[in-house]
Amino acid sequence: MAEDGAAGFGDVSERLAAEALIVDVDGFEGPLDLLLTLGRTQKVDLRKVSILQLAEQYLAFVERAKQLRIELAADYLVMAAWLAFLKSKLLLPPDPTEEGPTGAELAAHLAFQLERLSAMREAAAKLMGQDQKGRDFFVRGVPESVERVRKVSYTATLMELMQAYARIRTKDEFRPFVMDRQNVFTMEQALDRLRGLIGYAGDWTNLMTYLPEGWESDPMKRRSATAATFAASLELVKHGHLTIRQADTFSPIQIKLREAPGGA
Amino acid sequence: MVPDLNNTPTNTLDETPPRLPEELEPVEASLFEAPPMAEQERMVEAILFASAEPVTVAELNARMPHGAEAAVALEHLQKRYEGRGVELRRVGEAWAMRTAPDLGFLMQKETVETRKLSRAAIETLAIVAYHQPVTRAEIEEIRGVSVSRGTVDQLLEMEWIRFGRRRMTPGRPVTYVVTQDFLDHFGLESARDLPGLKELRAAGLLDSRPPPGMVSLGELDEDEAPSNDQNELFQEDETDE
Amino acid sequence: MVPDLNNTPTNTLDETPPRLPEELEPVEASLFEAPPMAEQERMVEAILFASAEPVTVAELNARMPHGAEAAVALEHLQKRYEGRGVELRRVGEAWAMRTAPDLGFLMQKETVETRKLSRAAIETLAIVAYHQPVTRAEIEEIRGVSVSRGTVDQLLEMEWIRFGRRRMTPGRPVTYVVTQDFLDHFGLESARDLPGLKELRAAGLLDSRPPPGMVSLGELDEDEAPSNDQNELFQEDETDE
Repeated sequence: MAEDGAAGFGDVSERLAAEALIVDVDGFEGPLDLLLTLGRTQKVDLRKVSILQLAEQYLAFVERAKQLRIELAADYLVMAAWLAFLKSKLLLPPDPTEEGPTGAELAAHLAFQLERLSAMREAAAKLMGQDQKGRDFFVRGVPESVERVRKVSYTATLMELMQAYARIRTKDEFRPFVMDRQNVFTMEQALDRLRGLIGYAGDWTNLMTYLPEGWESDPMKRRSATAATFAASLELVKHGHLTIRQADTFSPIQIKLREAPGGA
Repeated sequence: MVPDLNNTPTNTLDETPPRLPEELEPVEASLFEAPPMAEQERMVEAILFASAEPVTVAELNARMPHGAEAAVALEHLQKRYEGRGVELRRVGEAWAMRTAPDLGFLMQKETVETRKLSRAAIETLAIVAYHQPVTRAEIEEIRGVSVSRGTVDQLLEMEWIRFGRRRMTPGRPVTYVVTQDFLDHFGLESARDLPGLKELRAAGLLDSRPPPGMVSLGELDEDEAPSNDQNELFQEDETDE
Repeated sequence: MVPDLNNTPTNTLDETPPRLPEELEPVEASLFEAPPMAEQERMVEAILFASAEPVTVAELNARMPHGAEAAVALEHLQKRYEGRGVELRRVGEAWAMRTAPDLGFLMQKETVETRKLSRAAIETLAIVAYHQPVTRAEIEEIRGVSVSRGTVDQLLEMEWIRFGRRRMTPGRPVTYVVTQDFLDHFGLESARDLPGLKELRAAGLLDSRPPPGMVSLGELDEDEAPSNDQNELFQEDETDE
């Protein structure tokens, strides 16, 4: 059948044209592109192109390629098979029992595809012919960069404010215990003080009178000074410098300089 | 339509809110009142002049003092630049200053070598522009060959095309649309100004016509047929104006 | 010798300057007639706009068609841009277009970023609010750590605190009080409306319980409840110092 078709239009020029196309086959972007080129050789408006004739031209091209032992890409062969099928549909009277599109419908669609591809090519050319930036019109030569000024705005909620305050005011409740140096009277200090003062007291005197000045009023300070002074007095007793007594539980503790043993 | 601002400068304040009586709140008033239109025009001029990229009306408003109406100032400015060596051009939703195309011959020095696009890339670009939003499968159907990843990537990289919404068809394929950069590069106000668009549409060449026998696919596509989308797209553009 | 094209500056908005009558044009080379001055002005405008560097008159002349007088066109152009948002400026021997200096502020894009106040700042702020007027030394005593200059400065800058009267104690230290802005931000009528410690505890803002056996300072604080005797408290403090 292809032979017949080729014979119909198979004059020398046609064959030469097919050969020229074959030489060029790598230049085509697929079978549709090739078909479009073939369609143009009909030298008619694409809308009036004869699809039957086009199918025959294409099949002649494929036939020629085979004879010349040129490897055609698979999609060219698929198109050839489809066009052979289309050609048979177009040549045979339509079978009313057959489902699917008629040959005329298929041909119309192919014509539409060709026309659309052609139109898009023209559109692409027109688009590239538009004035182009950097070629026909130009942007500002020294664009000024827009400086980004970042302004930071701080915010807080009333809840955060109150929580912060609560946190500060209660932090003492949970602070790990640390000696408050300011309010601590050390035993060393008490020893120094007692050693200096004890000589003046000839008789029993209340230990509490030896507390440093200004430490009696503040309870915390008094506690610390009392403890230190008591510990210091015990230390002095131990070394034999003092005697110490307490009449009863919780009664005042009294101290007295111890006479040098044997008057020595 | 556009009032001549230069003749009656006192009237330019018609656009801005009325001034508060001076004796009431003089300081506040001057702080919050929009500058006179002539001044707004200068501001738009300076911003657009300084930028190589198109600037949207929203950004103009954001950069200008409170209460400024960039859209109105733009109208005045466009008129002022009509026929000059530098033009005020609309690019999609943005505006830019560009030299007049007829003076391109003076600019050999400024001409930038653009990357040479392959024929496949140019055709793909044109198909995206005229058929947008368009899927890769549709581009391939129109061109009759498969579109290489590289071609699309190149156009994406040049920022001439970008991804559009996904098509609501099986597989939810991505679509491609052209960008503002594309419009800017080709000096187009919008995709509606593509050369020959009307004729192509009238000839039905932008319709999505499924191959006969592929009815089922066609039906699925119907809601989102590119021709519909395109109309939608262009209507959107129109309402934006 | 060249007529002033801008003799009617108020009308320049409406149209491009009239073309020079043929007879006024310098009779020059018979082969290449210089373009009309209005056209030369457009050319200079486009070249200066697009050029990355200032352009000398000689270079302008070299780039423009034969017979053009760039120096004259420049004069016209300079006049045209007088008072506009863009200026024609001489840079040494060359010319350039620049945005008007008074519009430099438009070349900034301000972005506002909202951040949370640092812990140090909010604690300092809370102390000022609850104990105002309060000195820096007192803030440090209450917080138990030193307060950095930056923290106080930040709050001053935000206008949430301000200087109060100086304390009449040795060194006459400055005091801090909260501002109206502060009250506005936190939706308070006055700092006295701030809930006291007891109320904070009742509201569950102090979910912490003091370890058993420890004296609750909360009880001790009761007298100091800010809503009651804030002033008294500080009068006490003042006598202490």
